[in-house]
Amino acid sequence: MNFYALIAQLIELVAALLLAPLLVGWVNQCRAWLQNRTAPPLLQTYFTLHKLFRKEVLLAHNASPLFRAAPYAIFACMALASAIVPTLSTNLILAPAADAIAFVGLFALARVFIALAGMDVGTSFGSLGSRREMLIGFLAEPALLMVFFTASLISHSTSLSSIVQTLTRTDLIIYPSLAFAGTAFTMVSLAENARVPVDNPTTHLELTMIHEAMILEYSGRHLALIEWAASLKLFAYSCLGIALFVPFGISATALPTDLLLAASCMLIKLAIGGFVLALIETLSAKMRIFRAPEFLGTAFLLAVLAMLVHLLLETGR
Amino acid sequence: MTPAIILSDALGGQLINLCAAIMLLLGFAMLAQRRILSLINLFMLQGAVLFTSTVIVAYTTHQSHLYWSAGLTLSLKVIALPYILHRLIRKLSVKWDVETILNIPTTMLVGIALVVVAFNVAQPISQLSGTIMRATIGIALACVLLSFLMMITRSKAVPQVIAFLAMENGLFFAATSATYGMPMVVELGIALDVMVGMVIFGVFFFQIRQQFDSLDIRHMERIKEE
Amino acid sequence: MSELVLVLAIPLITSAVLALAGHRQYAANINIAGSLLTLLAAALLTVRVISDGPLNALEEQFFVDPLNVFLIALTALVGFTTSVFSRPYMRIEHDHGKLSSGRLRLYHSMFQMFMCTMLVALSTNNIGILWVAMEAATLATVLLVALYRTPESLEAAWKYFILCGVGIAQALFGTILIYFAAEQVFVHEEGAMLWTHLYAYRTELEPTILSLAFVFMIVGYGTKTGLVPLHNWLPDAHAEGPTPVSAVLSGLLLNVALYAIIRCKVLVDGALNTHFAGNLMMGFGLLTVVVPSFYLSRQRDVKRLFGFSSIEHMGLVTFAFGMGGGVASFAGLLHMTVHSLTKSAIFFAVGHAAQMAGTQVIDEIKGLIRRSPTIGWGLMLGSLAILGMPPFGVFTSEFMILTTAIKHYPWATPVLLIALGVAFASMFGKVQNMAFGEPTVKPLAHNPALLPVFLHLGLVLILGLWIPPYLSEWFRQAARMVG
Amino acid sequence: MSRLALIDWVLITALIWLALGIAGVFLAHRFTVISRVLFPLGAINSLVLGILALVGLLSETQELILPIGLPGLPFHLRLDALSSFFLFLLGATSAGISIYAAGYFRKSQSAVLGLQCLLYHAFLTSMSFVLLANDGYAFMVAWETMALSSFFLVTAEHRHPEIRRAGYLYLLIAHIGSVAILLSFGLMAGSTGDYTFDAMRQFADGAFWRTTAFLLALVGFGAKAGILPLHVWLPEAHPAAPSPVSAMMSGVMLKTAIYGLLRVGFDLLHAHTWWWGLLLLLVGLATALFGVVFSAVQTDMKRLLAYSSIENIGLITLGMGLTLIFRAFGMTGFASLALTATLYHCLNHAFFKSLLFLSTGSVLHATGERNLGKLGGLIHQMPWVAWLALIGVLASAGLPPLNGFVSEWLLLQSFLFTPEVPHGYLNMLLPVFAAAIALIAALAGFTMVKFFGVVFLGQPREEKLAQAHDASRLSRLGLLWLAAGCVLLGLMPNVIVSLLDPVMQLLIGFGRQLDARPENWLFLAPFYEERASYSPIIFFCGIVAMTLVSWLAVRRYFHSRAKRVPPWDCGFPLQTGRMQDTSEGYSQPIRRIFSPFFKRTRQHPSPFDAQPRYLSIVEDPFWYWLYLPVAWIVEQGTRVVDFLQRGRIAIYLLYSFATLITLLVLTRG
Repeated sequence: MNFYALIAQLIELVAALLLAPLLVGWVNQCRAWLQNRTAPPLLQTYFTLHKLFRKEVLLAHNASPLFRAAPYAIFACMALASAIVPTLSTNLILAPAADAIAFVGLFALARVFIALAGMDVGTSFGSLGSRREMLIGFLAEPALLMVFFTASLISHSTSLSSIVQTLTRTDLIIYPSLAFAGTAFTMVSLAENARVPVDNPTTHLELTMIHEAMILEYSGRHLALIEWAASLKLFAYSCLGIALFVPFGISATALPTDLLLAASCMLIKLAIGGFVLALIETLSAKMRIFRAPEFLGTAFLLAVLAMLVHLLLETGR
Repeated sequence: MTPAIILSDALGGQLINLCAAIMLLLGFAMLAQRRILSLINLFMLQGAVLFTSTVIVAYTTHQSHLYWSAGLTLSLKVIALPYILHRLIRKLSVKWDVETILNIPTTMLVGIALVVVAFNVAQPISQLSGTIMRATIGIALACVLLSFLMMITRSKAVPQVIAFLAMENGLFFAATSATYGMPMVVELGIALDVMVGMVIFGVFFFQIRQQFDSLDIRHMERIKEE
Repeated sequence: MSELVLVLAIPLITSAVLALAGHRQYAANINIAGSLLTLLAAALLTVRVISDGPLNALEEQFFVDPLNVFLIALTALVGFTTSVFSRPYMRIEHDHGKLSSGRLRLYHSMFQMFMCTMLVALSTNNIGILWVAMEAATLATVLLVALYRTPESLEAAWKYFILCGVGIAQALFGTILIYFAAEQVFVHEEGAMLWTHLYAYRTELEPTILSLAFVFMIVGYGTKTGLVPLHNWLPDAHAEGPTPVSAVLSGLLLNVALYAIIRCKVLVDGALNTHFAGNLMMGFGLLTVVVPSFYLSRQRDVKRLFGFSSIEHMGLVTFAFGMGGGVASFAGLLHMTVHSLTKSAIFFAVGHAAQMAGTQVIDEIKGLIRRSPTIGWGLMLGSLAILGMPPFGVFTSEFMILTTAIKHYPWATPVLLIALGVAFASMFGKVQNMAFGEPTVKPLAHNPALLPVFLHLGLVLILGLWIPPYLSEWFRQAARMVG
Repeated sequence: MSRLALIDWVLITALIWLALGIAGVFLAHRFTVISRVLFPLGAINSLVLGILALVGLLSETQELILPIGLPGLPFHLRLDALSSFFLFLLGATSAGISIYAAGYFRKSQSAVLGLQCLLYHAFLTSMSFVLLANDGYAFMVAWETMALSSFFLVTAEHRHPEIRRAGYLYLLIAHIGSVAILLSFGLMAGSTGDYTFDAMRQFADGAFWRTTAFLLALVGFGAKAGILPLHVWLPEAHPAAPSPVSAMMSGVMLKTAIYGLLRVGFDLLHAHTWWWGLLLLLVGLATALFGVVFSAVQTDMKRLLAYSSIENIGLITLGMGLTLIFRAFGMTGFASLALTATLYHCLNHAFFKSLLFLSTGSVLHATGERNLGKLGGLIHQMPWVAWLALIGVLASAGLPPLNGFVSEWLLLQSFLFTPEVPHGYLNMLLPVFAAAIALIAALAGFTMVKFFGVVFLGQPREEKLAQAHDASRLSRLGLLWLAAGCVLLGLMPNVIVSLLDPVMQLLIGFGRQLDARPENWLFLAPFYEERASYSPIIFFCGIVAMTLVSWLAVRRYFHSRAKRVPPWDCGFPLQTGRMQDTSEGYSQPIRRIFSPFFKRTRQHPSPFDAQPRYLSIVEDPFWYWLYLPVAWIVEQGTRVVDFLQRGRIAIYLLYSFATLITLLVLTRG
C-alpha cells in the first residue's frame, strides 16, 4: 500500500462527503426544470443539513439507545461505502478490505439499522415503513449482487477495483450482458434510493411513503445525519453505476495528474447521471406499493438473465 | 422264525387293516352324527377298536408293554371318558341334538376330500414302512383330519371336546399300530394329559354354563378386534 | 446331575406344598422361596455345565447342552422375578376382591407346576416327554388364564385350550412320525426317541417323513409360539389372565415352544440337508413380524398390545433361526433372551399400571410418571427397549438380524423394516401417553416390588453394551449346533 | 501411569459429562449444587474438550478400541481431523450453553432438575461418541442414545399434549432416519459383514449399490438435520424443548447429522458421482428457501428460529453439494473452498443460532410468552439480552463484519468458480443457485429484523411485560461467550480457515486453498488477492472509526440538548402498542409473494362485524403431501388385519387347519 493510494483514498472520501449533497441538489434542480418549477438553490441541501444540525433533538419517550446510535452507524456505513467505490482511482487502500459482496453487505447493514430504528419507537408508521423497506431490500439486494456477479464473471474477480480495471482496459468490447445488468442496476438503484417509481422522497403521504415513514421520529442532528447518509448513498450508487458501465477515465494509478483527469470526467458523468435520474423520475409515475415487488422481481430476473447471457455468449465455450 | 408266527403275522396285518378301516368309518359316522348321545357311543366304539388293534399288535409283535397301553386305552377311552361324558350331559342337561355350522352333506364331501389328501400325503411313508400294516399311517392321519374338521363344524362345546378326544384316538392309533407303540413313559404321560385335560374340560363346562347359561360356543365371541 | 434333579424337583415339591397351603398369608413367600431355590439350583447347574460341559442324566432321559442351559437359567430367573412381582400384585388383586383365597391357592400351585413343566420341557432329551411337558404346560396355564372366571377370561382360556390342544395334537403326530422314521434306523428301538441319538444319526433319517414331521411340528408348536396365522389365542390369553401369567407366558412359554421347533429343525436339516425347514421358518417368521405390527396401532387394551408385540418378536426370532448361520442363530438366541427379560419387565410395569388405573384400557391410563415414577419409567424404558432402541440389548440382536438379512436375503429387509417402523409408530405413541401427561391414575395400596423391572432392564442394558464372554461362548456353541 | 493419548483425554472428558449427569441424579434435591456447581463444571469440561479438539485438528489421527460392544465388534473410536473439528464445535458451543443453563433453571423446576441434568449431560456424551465412533454399531448406539436423551429433554414439560405430540413426532422421524442409516451401513459393509468404518472405506461394489447407500444415508441424516421433506419435527420439537436444549439441538445436534453425511459421503464412499452433488444442491436449495420463507411468517419466536435453522441446514447442504460436484470433476482446489464455506457455516450457525435460542429462552423466562404478538419493547427491561441478541441477529442475517457473512461470502465465492465446471449444463445452472442463495440471505435479513424488532423494540404489547427482568449473571455470561464467538469468528476467519486445512486434506486430499498465510493474516482471499479479498478487521475498524469520528464531530460542534417528548407519528393523538405492526402484519408481503408455498386458512372480518377478529393460519403443506397419506395407508393395513381376528373359534381353527393342509400338500407336491 503506497502513499498515493492513501492520498487517493482520502481525497475520494472527502470528495464524497462534500459532493453528495450537491448531487442531490443538482437532481432536485433538474427535476424542477423538467417540471417547469422554479428550482431551489443548488446548495439547498447544505442549508437544510446545517439547519437540522443546529436544531434541538426531540426524542420519543420510549426511544432506546439503539434509536440514538443508529444514525451514526448508518452514516458510517454510507461513508465507508462511498469510500470503497473506485470513483477516481482503482488504487485505493480500502479496496482489498471489501469486495463487491462485502459492499452489498454494507448497504444491507445500513438498511437493517435504519429499519430497526424505524421500529424502535413503536409507532404505526415506523414499523410500516421498516417493513416496506425490508421488503424492497430483500428483493433489491440479490439483484444488485447478481449485477456484480455478471461483472465479476467478466473480470474473474469480485474486488471492485479489479472489476473496474478490467472494464476500463478492455476498451470498447460490447458486453450484451452488461446492458441487461445496467438496466437491472438502474431499477435497483431507483428503489434503493427511494426514487419515484418506488418511493417519493418529497412526500409524507402515509399510504405511499417508505423511507420517510421510518425516519418520522427523527429530528435535529440525527435527522441531519440520516439525510446526509441518504445523499451519500445516492452518490455511491451513481459512482458505482458509472464505474461499472461507463468506466473510462478512472485511473489505475493514483498519480495526481491522473486523479485530476479522473475527477473532471467524474464530475461530468455525475452531472449527466443526475440529469438522467431526474428525467426518469419526471417521466415515470409512482407505483402502488404492491407493485414494487414485481418491479424489483423484474430487476432480479434481468440481473440473472444478464449472468446467463454472459455465460451463453461471452464465455469461451 | 416259525411259520405260525408268520401266518399270524399276515393275519394280524389283515386284522389291523380291518380295524383301520373301521376307525375311518367311525370317524365319518361321528362327522355325520346329529345326536349327542350316539356321538359318545361312537366315540366309545372307536376306543374299543383302538383297544383291539393295540392288542393285536401286541400279540403279533410280542411286545409286552403294548398290552399295558391297550389296557390304558380300554380303561380310559372305553370306560372312563364315555362315563364322564354321559354324567356331564346328564348334569348339564345338554340339548340332545347337535347343531352344526356346516350342513352334513357338505361336511361329508369335505371329509372325503380330506381322506384323499391324507392318503396322498402318507403314501411315501406307507411305501417305506417295513411293518405289516401299510396304510395305517394314512388312515390315522385321515382320522385326525376328520376330527379336526368336526371340531371346526360343531358349534357346541361338548361335541367339540369329543372331536378333540377322537383326534387323540387317531394319534394313538398311529402311535400303536404304525410304529409298534411308543416308549411306556410317553404313553403314560400322554394318557395322563388326556385325563387331566378331560377333568379340566369338565370344570370348564360348568363354568361356561354358569357364565353364558349355554354351552354354545358361539356366545364366546366377545374378545376380538373391531 | 444332582443339580438337574434339584432344578426339576424343587418346583414340583413347592407346587405340592402350595396346593395345600397356597391360600395362606405366607404362601407368596413360599412361592418366592421355591423360585429362589430353583434359581440357585439352576445357577449351580449352569456352573457345572460351564465347568464339565454337557451332561446327561436319568439314563439319558434328560440332558443339558449349551442350547438349553441358558434357557433353563433364564426360565429360572424370570420365574423368580415373576414370583417376587406377583407377591404384591396378587395381594392387591385379592384386596380388590377379584380373587378368593381358593383361587390364590390354585394360582400359586399352578404357577410352580407351570415352572416345573417348562423346566422339564427344556431339559428333557426325549421328544415324547417334551411333548408331554408342553401339553402339561398348556393345561397349567389354561387354569391360570381362567383364574378370574370372568366371561372374558373363560372365553380366552377356552380358545387357548382348544387351539393349543389341537396344535399340540399335530405336534404329537409329528413326534410319532419322527419316531417312526427313527425306527427305520435304530435296530434297537430304545433311544429311538432320545434327541441325542436322533442327533447322532440325523443324516440317516428318512427325508420325506422328516419333512412331513416338521410340517406337523411347526404347525403344532408354532401354535404355542404364536406364529401367524396360528396366533389367535395369544392376545386374548395375555389380556385376560393375571399379569404374572402374561409375563411368564410371553417371557417363557413362547421361548420353550420355539425351542422345541429349533430342536426339530436341527434333525430335519440333518436329514434333508436342504434349506426346507429354514425356508418354512422364514416364511412364518416374516408373516409373524408383519401382521402383528399392524394390529398394534388400534389396540385399546394395554396387555393385548404387548401380547401382539410378543408375537412380533417371536416372528423375528423365528426368522432369524430360519435364516440360519452363525450370526443369525446367535442373534436369535440373544433375542429370545432379551425379549423375555424385557417383555416380562414391561408386563410387571403394565400390571401395576393397570391396577393404578383400575382398567386395562390404554386411554384411561395417563400420567404414570407423575404418580409413580418407577412404574412410569419402567414402562417407558421397557417399551423403548422392546422397540429396539439402543443401548438396550434388543437393538443388538435386531442389529445382527437385520444385517444378516441385508447380507443374505436383501428382499426381506424392507419388509422387516416397514413392520418395525409401523410397530414403533403405533406402540410408542400409546406408551408415551400412558407414561406422560396429567395423571388419571391412583397410587397403589401396597408398594409394588419393582426390583424385578429394573433388574431385567439393567440386564438388557448390559447385554446391549457388553455381552459377557462365556455367555457369547454358549451362544456360539448353541448357534453352531442349531446351524 | 503411562501417558494417555489425546483420544483417551477426549474420551475422559466425554465420560466426565456422564459422571456429572449421574451425580446430578444423586443430588436431585440440591438445587443450588446442580445449577451452580454441576452445570458450570460441565461448561469447563466443554472448554477442555474444545481445546483438546483443537489439538486434535493439528495432530495425527488416533484410534482406540473399547472392550465393549458386540462380541465380534467392539467399540472402535477414532479421532481424525473431521471429528476433531466437530468436537471443537461441540465443545465451544456447549460451553456457552451449559453456563447459560446454570443460570436458567428456576427453583420451581428443581423437582425434575436432577433428571434434566442427567439427560442433558448424557446428550452431550452421546454426541461426542457419535463424533468419535469408528464402526457402525458404536455409531448407531451413540446416535440413538443421542436421539433418546434429547427426546426426553424435549418432553420435559410432558403435561402439555402438544409437547407430547412434538416429542413423538421427533422420536419417530429420528427412528426412521436411523433405520435408513443402519441400512446404508449394511450396504457398505456388504458381503464382508464387517461393520468397522475401515472396512466400509474399502467398499467397492457397483455404482448402483454405492448410490443406494448414499441415498439411504441422505435420508437418514437428512431426517436428523431437517432436510426437506423430513423437516416437520423440527419446528415442533424446538419450541417444545427448554431453551438450552433447543439451543443444543439446533446448534450442535443438527451438525452431527451434517458430520454423518460428510463422513459417509466423502470419507466412506469417497463420492465421485457429480449428480449426487446436484441432488444435494437441489434438496439444499429447496430446504433453505422453504425454511426461510416459513420462518418469515412464523408468529412464535422459537418456531421462527427453528425454521431459520432449517434454512441454514439448507445452505450447508448446498455447500456440501457444490463441494461434491467440484470434487467429482477433480477440481479439488475449488472443492476445498466450498467445503471450507460449508464447515465454517456449521460453526457459525452453531454459535449464532444457539445465542438466539438462548436469548429467546431468557425472554420466555422473563415473560412466559413465546407468541410474538404479545411481546415488544423488551430492550428497556432486558438490555443485556437485547444487545447480545442483536449481535446474533446481525450474524444470522449474514451481515458484515460478523461471522454469518464470512461463510456466506466464501460460499458465494466458490459459486463464482462454477462456470469452470467442465459440464455443458451445470456451468449454466450452478450460478443461478448463487442467485437463489443471495435471495435466501436477504430474506433471512428480513426475518431477523422482524424477530428483533417485534420482540425487543417498539412498545410493549402487553402490560405484564413491564415486569420483565434481565437474564441472571451466569446466563449473561453464556450469552456473552456465544456473542463473543460470533464476533471473533467474524473478525478473524483466517485463523479458523487455516485450522480447517487438515480436514480438507482428509476429505478432499488438497489443502491450502485459501491464501491464509501467517504474513497475510489480515485478508481472507481465495487463491490470490486480486481474485477477491475481504478483511473483516479493516472493515470493522473502518465502520467504527467513521462512527466515532462522526459522533465526536457532532458532539464537538452541535452539542444541542435532546428533549424527551411523546412520539409524533404524523401527529396521531394517542399511541398504543396495538397500533404497531404485528408479526403477521410484518410478514404479510411474504405471504403475498410466496403464497404457493403455504397452505393457509384465513378469515377476514366483515366491515359490519361487532367484534371483528382476523385469523390467518399458515400450515406446512408437507403434512398433506407426505405424512397424512402414509398414515392413511397404515390405517388401511390395520383394518385389513383386524378383519382376520373376529373372535370366532371355528374360524381360528379353520386358519390352522388350512395352514396345515396347505403345507402338507406343498411339502408332498
